[in-house]
Amino acid sequence: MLNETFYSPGDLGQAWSLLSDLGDKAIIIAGGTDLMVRFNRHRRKRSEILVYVGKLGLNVIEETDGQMVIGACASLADITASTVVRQKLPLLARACGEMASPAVRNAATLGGNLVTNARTADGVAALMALGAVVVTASAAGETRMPVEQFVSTPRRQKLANGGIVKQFEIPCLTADEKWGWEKLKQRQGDSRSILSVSVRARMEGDICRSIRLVLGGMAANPFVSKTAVQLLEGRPLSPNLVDRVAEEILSETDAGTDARATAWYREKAAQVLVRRVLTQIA
Amino acid sequence: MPLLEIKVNGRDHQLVVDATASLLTVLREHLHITGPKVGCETGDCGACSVLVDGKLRRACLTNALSVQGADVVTVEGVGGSGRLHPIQKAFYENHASQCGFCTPGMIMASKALLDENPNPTEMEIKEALAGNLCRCTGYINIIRAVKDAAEKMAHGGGDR
Amino acid sequence: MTLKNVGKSKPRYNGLGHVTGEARYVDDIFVPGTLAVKALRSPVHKGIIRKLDISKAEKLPGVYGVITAADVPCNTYGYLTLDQAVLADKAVRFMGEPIAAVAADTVEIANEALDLIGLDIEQQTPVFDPLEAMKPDAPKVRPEGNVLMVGNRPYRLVYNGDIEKGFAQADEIVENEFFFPSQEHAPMETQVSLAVPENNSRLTIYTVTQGMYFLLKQLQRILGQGDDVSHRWSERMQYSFRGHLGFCDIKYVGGNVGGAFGGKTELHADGIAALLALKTGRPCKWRWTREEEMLYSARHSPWRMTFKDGVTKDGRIVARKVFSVHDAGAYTGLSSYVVDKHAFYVAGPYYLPNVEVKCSVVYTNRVPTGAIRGFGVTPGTYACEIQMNMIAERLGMDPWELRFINAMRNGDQLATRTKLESVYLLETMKKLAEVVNHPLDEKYAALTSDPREA
Amino acid sequence: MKKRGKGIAMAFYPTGMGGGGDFTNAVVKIKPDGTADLIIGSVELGQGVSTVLPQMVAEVLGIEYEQVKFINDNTDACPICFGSFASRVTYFAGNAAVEAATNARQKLFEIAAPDLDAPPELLEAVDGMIRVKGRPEKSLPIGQVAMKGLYELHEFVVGTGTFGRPRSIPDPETGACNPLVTMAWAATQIEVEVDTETGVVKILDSKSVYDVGKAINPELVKGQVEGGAIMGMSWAILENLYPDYPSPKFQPRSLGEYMISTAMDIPEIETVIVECPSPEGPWGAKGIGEMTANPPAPAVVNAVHDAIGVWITDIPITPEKVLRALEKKKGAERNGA
Repeated sequence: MLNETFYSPGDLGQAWSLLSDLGDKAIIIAGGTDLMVRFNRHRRKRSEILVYVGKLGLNVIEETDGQMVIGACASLADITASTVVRQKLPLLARACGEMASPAVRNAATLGGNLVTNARTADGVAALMALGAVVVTASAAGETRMPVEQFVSTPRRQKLANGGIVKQFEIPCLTADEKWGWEKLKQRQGDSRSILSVSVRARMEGDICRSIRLVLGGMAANPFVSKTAVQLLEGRPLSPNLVDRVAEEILSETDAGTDARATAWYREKAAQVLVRRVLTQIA
Repeated sequence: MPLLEIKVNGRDHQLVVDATASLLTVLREHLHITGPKVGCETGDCGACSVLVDGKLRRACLTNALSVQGADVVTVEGVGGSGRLHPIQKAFYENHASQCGFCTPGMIMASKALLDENPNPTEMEIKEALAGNLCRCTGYINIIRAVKDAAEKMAHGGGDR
Repeated sequence: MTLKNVGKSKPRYNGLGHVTGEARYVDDIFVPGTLAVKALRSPVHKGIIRKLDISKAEKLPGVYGVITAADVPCNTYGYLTLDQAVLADKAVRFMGEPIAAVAADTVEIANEALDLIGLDIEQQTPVFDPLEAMKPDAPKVRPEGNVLMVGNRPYRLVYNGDIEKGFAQADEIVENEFFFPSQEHAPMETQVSLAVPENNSRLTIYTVTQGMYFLLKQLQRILGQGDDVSHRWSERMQYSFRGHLGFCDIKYVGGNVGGAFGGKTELHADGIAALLALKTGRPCKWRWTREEEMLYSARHSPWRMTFKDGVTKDGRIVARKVFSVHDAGAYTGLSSYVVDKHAFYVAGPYYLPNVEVKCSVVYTNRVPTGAIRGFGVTPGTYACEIQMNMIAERLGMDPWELRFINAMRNGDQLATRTKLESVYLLETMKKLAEVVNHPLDEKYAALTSDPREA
Repeated sequence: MKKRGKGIAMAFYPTGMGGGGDFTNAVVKIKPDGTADLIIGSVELGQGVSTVLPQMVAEVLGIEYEQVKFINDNTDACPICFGSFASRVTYFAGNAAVEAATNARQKLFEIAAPDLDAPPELLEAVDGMIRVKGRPEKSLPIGQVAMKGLYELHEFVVGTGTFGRPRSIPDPETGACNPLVTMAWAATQIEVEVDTETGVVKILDSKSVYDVGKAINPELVKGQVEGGAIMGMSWAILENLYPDYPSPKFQPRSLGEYMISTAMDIPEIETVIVECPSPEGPWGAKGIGEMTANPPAPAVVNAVHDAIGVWITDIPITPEKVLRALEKKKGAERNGA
């Protein structure tokens, strides 16, 4: 029955059954901003079949009781422009707004940013800093896991049996919480990150609580720093301590050298950006 | 093969396309609408920029079937027959093109901006054009043209 | 008489076409029956082709023709030195050098055909650093040596005055090295060629070239009418063309280009598109991908330059000695011409009674370099103008002042001993000083480009 | 910390190919309505040849710019032009077009002379009329003259022109030769801001003065200067095809990996045109298309030195090079102290 090369299921049930029937042959396409680059190389792949997930209603952006739900297919532009995101999760609005260019942000989705699994994915870095949970859904039900866990889980385990990324659930910032975001780019406009540092923490006076500091571009994936937690949790954010975090955080990184920068530079710059984001929340 | 129904510059089309075909391929190869240019096919240059249901998109990164039923506007559809849109007029009068290859994309990006924000600051113009590369002009006259168009549109004008 | 048109900012002639999308570029031309072209490029930086088997590719449904070196009537070309092959015959000297090309119904089929070509290349050790390549025991990029000989010298020499006498007058010697990297022209339109066989055995090429007649001569040679070529029209050519194509058999159609900056001077796509059109009898279009453009099109040459200047305490440059190394890539292209132009002007817009320039073209196993906006003068200006500030720093002098002291005037000579007219540097600098509010000492403000006293 | 600095650079640039030997031919054909076709093999690649040459032809023929058609699209019909490179077209093709237009105008004068009762050498072409110099009331519309020539006298009202330079081959011993057609001059100042912690260089401002001989179309000249300036600044801090030179590693494959300036990367820019005519150029014009990209890179290097006291003589000035240079400087100061 499945003799088409392109499917656009209208609800999750259809999507699950299509995906589990098609198995490995299925390619899930949403905004297309990564996949189309591959297709535009104009190579024939007869066995691949596209399943478009843009019509599943997965583009919600809504806040209930201090929790933001953002659909996997919400575009970066919609997230950036959303008043509620700008108010309650300004870090996410900021990170998404600095990615790529306006036309790409109109198409690219936050879910896509997660599954393409890029070293410097800014959206993923921001989600991690915010403590976001990914909801995957399949016929068997929904699974929730923190973004950092999702990133480090093999694909077969996290998206089995026709499962897809459905949405993100993110605790909104409360009045006593602070955030910081720094991104180093090669040029001002339309530039991938060389590296990014993002942070979320609750400040009790100058005492730092529940700190989540994330480095992007400093390892195979963005990651939540353990050093920051160890050194800062429950302590006052003094200049000395900030310097220590900036120095010791390098033990967690595995900065690579690529066309954008060398590992040497990334390590130098990461320390500067760590200082800067911590100063932003002080 | 999948069937695509799409409206381009006010005209309805029905055509058979590959599952992986981009909107750019459909516009250029199937419909011979050549205003959107092939500059990179990786989404980096912006020469293929078009409006899809009013939103600025890269035609090269837009899977054609994913915009089934959409209303697409290219540079050819901005002005209407024999008339220039104020943005087109402003580009012409402000010497905003040199080789002209990026111009169709620049005009679409400018239109997307001014449709949403009729009175942009210089920084907002630069941000809106950040994904459209131009190697000839250094962007100076393009930015000037967008400002000029915004002013003229505020006062209603701009026929050829 | 007052001017009515000249000196007026008339609107761009083709400006309406640009803003409406009506302006047509090569890729916007559709000819029925056009085949898509793709090239098999060398996967190695240096090697010898041991086996090239196109039989499977030729049999793939949708493929109309596959060409290799054997199909090229005259497989050497070059503006200055006939050292480059349209399709590599045996030796490949840079990664991406075309080896075979396919014309097929679609780009997808053409790409698939490329995968079916059996290619066996014996890899050889490449050399990338021109300074390494200049050493006698370096791997040879080309059998005749890695440095282009100019007469009996491994460099172009241009001098004026007596350099040693100049150094003897100097109070300070300022010596510095400069590096200018390689850039891509990055016009928004990539290389495109559409070759259409026409009535009366003619061939029309829709081209993006910057110089239609410039390239026409190259193409004519490749297609078999070079002055010194015995016609070797392959029997593999199916189409009923006459034995060879001459200048008048080829019609170039172009003239409207989507940006070039020098990058559309070389023969990039036209040769292979033309050969495939002749082979198949069908229109053939080759549009380079941006990746091909980035990786394999001619680019700015990397330059290393050394300036050694003798200067007096009062800021006069009494001797300037320049040595430049131009990394040409694997073939000559326009390099010997670039290096000449560089040698003429590298010493800069200053009065130099004693000047000596040596400049070498060195071959390496990278993509051949080519023309780009500034053609050899750009790296010269770069090195010279930084050097001027470095001299000023050494002398504890204002960099503006140093330039006013040494600025060229009418009647001054280039290193080539050419006397200059319509010199306007001092006036241009004075205007800049005014624009940026840089205070100028009266004695400099009074200077003009009138000839200096002997 | 953010530190600012200013740097200057001067430039000269020769019009035309260094070795000479190049030329351009042109044909100007008058049509019955008094408009003209300029037929020439010069390629338009954005530099503006299709605008400035019709301006020149219109000037010579005394007609409107809009009345000149620029026909350059194929080698069957269009006379030889070496090409649109070497900053040569305004000068070479310009001179050829002016000569062709002048010769076509001469034909118009000869056709009109009997009707105007004056010898051809006393005629001029102004405002769409052929008229007797100093006696504007004695005049005929150019269309009428062309019509008479074409339809009554069966004259081919056409003019041809050519402009070239002899080859100049450097003396193998001394390099002496005469490569010069004419020379244009420029001066630029650029201001930068350097982040001494991240090494990021931001170009804030660029001011330039260019001697172009004569600006045939001032807005187009300004467009060349601005476009070249942005390209040059992009070279200075962004672009590198071989980031690990001489190794071919890390070669960029796309315009997302190879960074050229975007609209967000450009500084404040100011361009001033000055005019020192070239004796042989059309109305004194010089070629400036290429040189506009030359002064920015050294000016940026000099500005960075002014800001933070280090010389970075291998552009592009990446943040990494800035940090390494600053560390080296700090090390040297420590050792010196």
